[in-house]
Amino acid sequence: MTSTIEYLRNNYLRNDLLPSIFCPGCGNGQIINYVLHAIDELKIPKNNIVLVSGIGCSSRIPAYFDTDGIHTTHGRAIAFATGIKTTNPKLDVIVFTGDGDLAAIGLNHFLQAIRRNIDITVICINNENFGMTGGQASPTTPMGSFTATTPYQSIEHSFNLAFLAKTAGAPYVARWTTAHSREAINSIKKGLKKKGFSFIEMLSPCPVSGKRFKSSHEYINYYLNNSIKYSDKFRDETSSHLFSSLEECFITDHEGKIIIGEIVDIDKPDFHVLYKKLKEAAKNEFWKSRQ
Amino acid sequence: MTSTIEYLRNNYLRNDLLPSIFCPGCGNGQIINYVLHAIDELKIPKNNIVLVSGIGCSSRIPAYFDTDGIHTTHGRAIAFATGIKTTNPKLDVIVFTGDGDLAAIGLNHFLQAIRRNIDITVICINNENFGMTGGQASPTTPMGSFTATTPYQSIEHSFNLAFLAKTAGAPYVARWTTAHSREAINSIKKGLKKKGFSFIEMLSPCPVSGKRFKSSHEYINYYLNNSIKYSDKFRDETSSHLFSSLEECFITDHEGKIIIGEIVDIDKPDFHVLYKKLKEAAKNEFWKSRQ
Amino acid sequence: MSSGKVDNEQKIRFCGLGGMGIILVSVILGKAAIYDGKNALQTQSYGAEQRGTKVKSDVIISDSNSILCPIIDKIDILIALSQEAFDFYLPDVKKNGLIFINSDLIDVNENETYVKIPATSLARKLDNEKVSNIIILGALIKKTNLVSSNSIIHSINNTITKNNREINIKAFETGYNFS
Amino acid sequence: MSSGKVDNEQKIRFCGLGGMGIILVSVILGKAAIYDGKNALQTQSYGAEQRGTKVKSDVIISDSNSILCPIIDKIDILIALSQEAFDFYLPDVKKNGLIFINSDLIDVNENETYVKIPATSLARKLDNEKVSNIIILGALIKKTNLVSSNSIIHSINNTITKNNREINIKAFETGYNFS
Amino acid sequence: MIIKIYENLCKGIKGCGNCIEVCPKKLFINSGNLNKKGYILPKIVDPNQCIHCKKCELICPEMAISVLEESG
Amino acid sequence: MIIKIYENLCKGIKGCGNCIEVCPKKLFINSGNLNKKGYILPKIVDPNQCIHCKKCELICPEMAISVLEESG
Amino acid sequence: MRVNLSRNGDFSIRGEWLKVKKITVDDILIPKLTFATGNEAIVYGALLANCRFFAGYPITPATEILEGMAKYLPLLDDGICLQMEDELSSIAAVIGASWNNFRTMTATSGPGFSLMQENIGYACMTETPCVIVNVQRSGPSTGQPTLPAQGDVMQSRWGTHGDHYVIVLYPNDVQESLSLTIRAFNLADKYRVPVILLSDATIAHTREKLIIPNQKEVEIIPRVPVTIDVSKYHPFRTGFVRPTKVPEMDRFGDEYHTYLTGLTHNWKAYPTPNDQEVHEKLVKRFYEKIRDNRDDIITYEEKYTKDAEIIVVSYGIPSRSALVAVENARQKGHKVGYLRLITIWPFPHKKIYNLSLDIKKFLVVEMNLGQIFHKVNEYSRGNCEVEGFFKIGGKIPTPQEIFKMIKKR
Amino acid sequence: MRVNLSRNGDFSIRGEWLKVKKITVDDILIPKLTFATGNEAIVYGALLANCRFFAGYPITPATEILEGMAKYLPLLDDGICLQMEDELSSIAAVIGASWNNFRTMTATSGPGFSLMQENIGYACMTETPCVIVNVQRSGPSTGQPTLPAQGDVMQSRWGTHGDHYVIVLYPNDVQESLSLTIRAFNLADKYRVPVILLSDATIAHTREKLIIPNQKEVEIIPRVPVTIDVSKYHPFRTGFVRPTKVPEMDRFGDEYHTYLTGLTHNWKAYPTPNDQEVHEKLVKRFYEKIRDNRDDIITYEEKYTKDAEIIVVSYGIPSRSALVAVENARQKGHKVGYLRLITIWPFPHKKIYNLSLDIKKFLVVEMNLGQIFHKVNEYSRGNCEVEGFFKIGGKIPTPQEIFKMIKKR
Ligand SMILES: Cc1ncc(C[n+]2csc(CCOP(=O)(O)OP(=O)(O)O)c2C)c(N)n1
Ligand SMILES: Cc1ncc(C[n+]2csc(CCOP(=O)(O)OP(=O)(O)O)c2C)c(N)n1
Ligand code: SF4
Ligand code: SF4
Ligand code: SF4
Ligand code: SF4
Ligand code: SF4
Ligand code: SF4
Ligand SMILES: [Mg+2]
Ligand SMILES: [Mg+2]
Repeated sequence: MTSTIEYLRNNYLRNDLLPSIFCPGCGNGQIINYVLHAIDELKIPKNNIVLVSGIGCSSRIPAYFDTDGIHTTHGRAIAFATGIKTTNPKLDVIVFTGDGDLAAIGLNHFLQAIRRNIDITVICINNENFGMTGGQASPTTPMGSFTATTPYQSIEHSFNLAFLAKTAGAPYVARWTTAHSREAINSIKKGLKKKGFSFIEMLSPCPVSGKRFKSSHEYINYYLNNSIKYSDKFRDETSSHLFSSLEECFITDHEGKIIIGEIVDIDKPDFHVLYKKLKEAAKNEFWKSRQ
Repeated sequence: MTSTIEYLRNNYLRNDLLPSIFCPGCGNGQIINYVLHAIDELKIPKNNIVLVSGIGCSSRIPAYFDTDGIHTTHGRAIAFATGIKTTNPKLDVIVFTGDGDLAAIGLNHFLQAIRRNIDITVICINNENFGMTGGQASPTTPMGSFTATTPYQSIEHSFNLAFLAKTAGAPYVARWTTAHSREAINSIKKGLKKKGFSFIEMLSPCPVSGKRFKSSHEYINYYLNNSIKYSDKFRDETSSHLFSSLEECFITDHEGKIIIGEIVDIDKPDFHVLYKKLKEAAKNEFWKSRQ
Repeated sequence: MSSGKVDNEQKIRFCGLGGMGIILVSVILGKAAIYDGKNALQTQSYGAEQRGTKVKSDVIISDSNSILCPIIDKIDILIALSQEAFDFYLPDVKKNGLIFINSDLIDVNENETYVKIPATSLARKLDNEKVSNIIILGALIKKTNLVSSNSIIHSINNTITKNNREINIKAFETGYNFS
Repeated sequence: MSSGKVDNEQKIRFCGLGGMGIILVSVILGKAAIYDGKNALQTQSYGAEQRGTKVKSDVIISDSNSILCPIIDKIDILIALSQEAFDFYLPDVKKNGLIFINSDLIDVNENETYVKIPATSLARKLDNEKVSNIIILGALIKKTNLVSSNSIIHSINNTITKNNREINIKAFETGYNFS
Repeated sequence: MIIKIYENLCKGIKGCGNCIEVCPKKLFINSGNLNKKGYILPKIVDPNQCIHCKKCELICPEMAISVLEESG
Repeated sequence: MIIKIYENLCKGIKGCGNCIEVCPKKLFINSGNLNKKGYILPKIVDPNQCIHCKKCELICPEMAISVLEESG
Repeated sequence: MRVNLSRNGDFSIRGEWLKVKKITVDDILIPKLTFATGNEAIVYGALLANCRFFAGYPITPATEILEGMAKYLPLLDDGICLQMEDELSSIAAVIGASWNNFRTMTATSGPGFSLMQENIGYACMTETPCVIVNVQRSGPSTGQPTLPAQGDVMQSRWGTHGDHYVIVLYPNDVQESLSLTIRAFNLADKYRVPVILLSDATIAHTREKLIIPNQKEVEIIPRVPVTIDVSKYHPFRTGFVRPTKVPEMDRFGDEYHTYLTGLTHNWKAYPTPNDQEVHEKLVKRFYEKIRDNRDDIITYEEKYTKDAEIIVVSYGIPSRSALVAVENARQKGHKVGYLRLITIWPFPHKKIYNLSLDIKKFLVVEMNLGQIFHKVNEYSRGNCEVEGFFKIGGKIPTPQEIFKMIKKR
Repeated sequence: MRVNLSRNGDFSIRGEWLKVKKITVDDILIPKLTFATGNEAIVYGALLANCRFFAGYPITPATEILEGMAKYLPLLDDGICLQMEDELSSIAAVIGASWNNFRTMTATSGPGFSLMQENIGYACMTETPCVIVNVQRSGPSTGQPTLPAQGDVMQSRWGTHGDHYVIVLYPNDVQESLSLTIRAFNLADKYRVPVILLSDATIAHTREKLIIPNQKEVEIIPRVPVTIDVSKYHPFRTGFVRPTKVPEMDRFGDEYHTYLTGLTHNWKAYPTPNDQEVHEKLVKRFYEKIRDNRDDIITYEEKYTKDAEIIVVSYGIPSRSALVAVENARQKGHKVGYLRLITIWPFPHKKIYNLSLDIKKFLVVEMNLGQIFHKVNEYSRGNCEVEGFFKIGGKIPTPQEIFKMIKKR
């Protein structure tokens, strides 16, 4: 009898590419694990899946899946995905993106796809730095961090991507860390089922470039002990970590708790439904004008 | 005795370029008027002002001011302004941008400058369409509008830029229409005085390309009768117009009321203060390492 | 030197203000020429900055079927719908060129041999001031026979939205029958 | 053909695993050569994908002052700090090339004439396993006189952060005095 | 009160007309006159009724209206 | 319970060690052994204590752990 | 009619509701004889070529192409038109959609074309067919947004980083705007390469006679689908089923699993960014699949070259002045020839070389400061003089000006 | 040390606080004799050239330049380094900051360089001095991110839309990386033009001997400030105070009011996008201010060309193999010469032409599929054979390979 994990690997992954190029303890592997569970539990046919990514360590994820996949250019994954999903709305399109790919160079496409409510699932592997290029600050790097480009500490505020997604109008938004395996799998499943844009932000270890900790288990430990569930009581929509008020990020040490949980879960017509209706209206008008 | 308006024109504008290229009734002229009042009332020295813009009708505004000005490329005004302000924090840098320039191609730079809290004042002349290219839909065009690129009505949701600015962390955010002259002037003054990023969104008539109404006075009338002051009771952070709930935008006619008012007014250290401190710390560390 | 086979080319310029239907009328003419089996080419001044000011639209009509060069220096026929545009483009007309004006809006010397059409008044009689462009077109065709009336009617039908076809055809006939 | 003036060039390769200080030691050597008035050039294998696996760093030292060609086919001296890297790069060594190994980590045939340094054990004795790279460097300099010891010390002082200078100099001396 | 309309600057009440819209005293009306550019100008009916609110001055996109207290 | 560690896939407890961290029963420990790539492997102390929570299987970035109920 | 969106996104159509019958391209494109602009002709050509996805961002003087596609594509059952947030995303969406077996297009002008450069390279690297229209305006930078120029001719070949190859076509009238658009799609699919269709502000906005073919008269050369057994499939396997350097092309969503990357990749599509041989083979194949087929791809128009002493070389809108000038000069007894490039890249170097052997001079007429001039100069190999007549600033060289240049010697 | 931000953004420094003394570039750049990479040398060169603003975005193999600037610029009183959100904004910030009379720089590699193209054209149009470093990696697209190539040489000249001109320099070792960086800033200021400094992954990451000059030994040719009376000032007035085609340059924040636009503009800087003459004059001046000064701008290295039958033309990293090959061939009696381009653009066409008259063959060695080859081909005018040795895939042509090519005939 094959174990679940062996079955998942054999059934969904390109085994000849394993082990991955990811560093020991890298969270990208955990994301693969969680997405596989989600896909399998939902019984999504492999032929129906298209995985899209930009550039970065996390963007190398699709290569490992034995499905259609497209590793695009830095920051543009969601724009590619928009072309793919709109021309074949039946596909299950999942975007893998890093915090640099999504929140630095690619932020615009992210928010515009949310605005259009394109029915894709975007998973941001937020390791709070540019992993692939060697640990530079990203827009989600907590203020005060030492990185390769902030040798005297970062003085830039960071984005809370989940809250930006909410404000832009995403119907499903969740935020977890890789320590929250089951919750992450469930959110990915919900995201895949959601009609419309779904966004799952995953705080993820990068022990090699990010270097907050030297090894993954320290991250996992930190995540488990320093996260707090989102609720109306604990919301500060301007920071990726939790502060009871904006000022707190200046008076306390720079790291608050990590907000996790489901941030949005609403229903809202997606682009594809509306476009179909639009076409009907357009055709109707055409024939009327030709009468 | 010269009148105020004559004094303002003669003192601040390049009279040899007047009248402007703007269409009759265009709101861009009103913005010039309001900004002149604000600058004059604050007694900001002309030599200290740098006006920055992207591409679009609204981006032609700086040409009319007899100050330093830079009419850059489409969407990039705020990135240029970042270079200008950080290398000379004493300058008063004002960015004029359209809804296309800011919310379509330029959205990323807008949010990143907010994140960094660059001390500039950004005025978005939101005429809810691409005026210069002839009235195409923009990311702030209300859903359901007919435009040159949405001949069968727009099916895309629109951004509420003020709320995006708030979520990204801007310390000063206000939203008015050009019908709110005095309020606008006051907000521009507040924005100019604010240490840190200030954002003033101005709903503005475009009778020629936007064509919601054929003439400016109809816009003014509409603005005065259909705007409502922002408060916690009336906030829906996903739409540029007001709906009591998200669903309302689908069940009612597509246009709700326009939210106006001051959305954010807080204090928060700006980039330039922090960078100065950073330099001190860096120098300190340098000399220590050389001991 | 001309922009093609010299002899069989006619260069016509419509001019006026934005909103007067200058481009529309030129397109109707060009299309009609095509329907007549001729060749035609239309260009217009186009500029983001030229809102609300003068508009011109040039049509070249040729008997040959070869490609035409879109560059125009001198024009054979000028049709002016506003004073400003008229004054501006008058110098471009060839010696002995034909000139049509909307005499309701353009003041000219009495002795000038321009074709003067009170297009605005005629249009008002049709209860639609907007069709003065087509009224002048009628007069132009009558006088020059540049293209056949049938083709103009056909062209109007293919260019103008259903609701407005009838009034435009009426306008054309009004202009055609004027004088 | 060589990559420059044939005779006065020495090509040295350091190899091992990430984290072993391969690049650091090669830079210290190259810098020392410069201080000796020689010319030097250092390149490394660099790849986003080569994390956690083997690392190599090549140094060319030359007496001439002209520019060196960075292409290396055969090496004169190999310094190997890990088995995997050793196995991989051994074939690149010239006939009669010199080979230095960390004998604590690399198994080789007893009869091989490699210079075997128990660098890890020696480093442990200094209470700092990390300096095994510098220990081997000491042995290398002793054996080859590639550069002067003084220049190495100078180079260490200019390359390594204050706190760690002393231990590294000690390590160099340990290697130098070993055998 | 002197209310001045700079006729060379005004772009006309057809596309604009903001002054007519905002004056609380309804002092602006269509003058029927065209300026050189062909724009239809507004005119003032009774400057004495003006309450000096300056709404017209502020709302004008062409900065073509000035409201000045007579004393000057 | 059979808990299997795929040794060729594991990237070692030094950089990772997640399994050790998350097992509620603390069943993973340092084995002291290296795999071919030189990574230090974990090992299982007492599979019988396993409560089949699968936390280890899920948290492993290399999908290198399988937890299988013995009956199979 | 006014469409209103209801809560679930249902449209409720106010007014009469008609039975919605399928619409064909032929239904849309009537009458067949019409008077249209170059931009309209490109729209019609795209529809006839089965282009069913367009993504773009407004820019003068290309905007009407987006507007036309936004008007027509929703009428076709499989049509979709997106106005994107910028040109970066427009070309991205176009490449993505191509992998659903759509013929896809975007249209822009200089500033937007510059922004597309990175992803044009990506399309080359993944061998994704697509058509990119660049309606040239006068640059550099914002320049003269409404006026014509030919300043992007070198950029269209060399604008992205790294060695790559594209095909570039350039019509000189409205009818050809339609036919070359169709050809652009055919070449894109045949060679799996982005095809750039250059136009300029004048062609774009000039109305001329346009004869619109029926759908069935239009030759479509579709991309070759994958037919091989799934187990033997690899995305970049060439020469396996057919003796060609162009791999067969899969689509997303079927049983073949295709992975694409902008990294250097082997025939399995696996990233191999450190493999010299794989890279060399891959990138050389990109060159060869175009260069080996130059005869199929290159077209030009040639007149009076047989006995010519001077040959005027031109392309795009100034070629119309050039032809008038040449014909006038011929009438006046000058031995002048006319060569108009229709395919700009790959460049017809053999043609230039062969002509150079027998003539005294090439006169290259361009609306830039000399771009194709340098190619003519290169391939004439010193056999004849090469002179340029360059005019910028948005005005087209006139027949008179060119005639003067011809007469000069 | 650990810095902590307090409520008002005050730093409280944990640990000892030292008197903060001003730091000079000479303080930073010791020792003067060192062993550094090409990227480090560019950082040092920029500091010595008085570059005080850097904005960039990480990308292999250029990232160390950003990291170096982030380390050193905060130490200098007027230094500022920004990590931007992308390359589009990096070049924008660099152009903006230049107008505060800062010497400004950005650094990137192929993909980022492609994204910068639109604003490089803007810098040309507004005549804004700035330095753009492109550390080339192997493309197209993401390609081989860590490996060297020379695929962006044509792009560096033609990458933006519209006619424009830039200056492009390319060192071949670490020392020259420093000196050409300084020269890049001087040329940028002297001619008010963006200067592109090409490098490649190998030069960038190779360590060599580097002698760092003292600040006072470095020649700085600053931009010429405006001195004219305010009332007579117009931003693009040339030839008024000095007989040059380069306008004097104002800075923001003084009593001269300068308006800049990417639209075609007259000497007052007013937009005149419909004026043919103004455009022609403006853009031709951009060309002429470079072309008239070719002798000042163009540099190359020449060896053994006097009696050569074959001349090897190369630049950048492969020129080092080329020199070895040439010297070996000379030793073996082959009449071979060596020409290394240091200024790539403007291209030294006269030099090539003159050499072509006396030799049998040019052998152009490049790490691309032939780019500068075409320029050599063009300007040799058929006087001699032109052969290319092109190697791609991230490996440098070896002396042996080049020697073989030399021997071939
Ligand atoms: C246009 C462009 N700019 C820069 C790069 C270099 N680059 C590659 S990955 C990366 C950052 C990746 O960060 P992130 O998205 O957070 O991914 P991670 O590696 O952390 O998973 C950058 C800047 C690039 N490939 N393309
Ligand atoms: C890169 C680029 N893409 C497109 C354009 C064309 N363009 C000019 S203005 C404009 C839209 C302007 O809209 P907005 O910012 O709302 O300004 P408005 O004219 O409405 O004031 C566009 C798309 C351009 N100039 N550059
Ligand atoms: S650098 Fe960080 S993100 Fe990249 S593979 Fe290594 S651990 Fe993962
Ligand atoms: S098009 Fe609209 S925004 Fe532009 S000038 Fe006219 S009214 Fe103003
Ligand atoms: S100041 Fe006020 S009352 Fe007086 S005219 Fe103006 S709007 Fe009317
Ligand atoms: S508001 Fe100003 S521009 Fe408008 S109509 Fe009145 S005076 Fe004229
Ligand atoms: S399944 Fe649970 S209890 Fe069993 S080994 Fe894994 S983590 Fe431990
Ligand atoms: S979690 Fe997996 S990869 Fe990590 S140490 Fe345990 S078995 Fe190895
Ligand atoms: Mg990251
Ligand atoms: Mg707008």
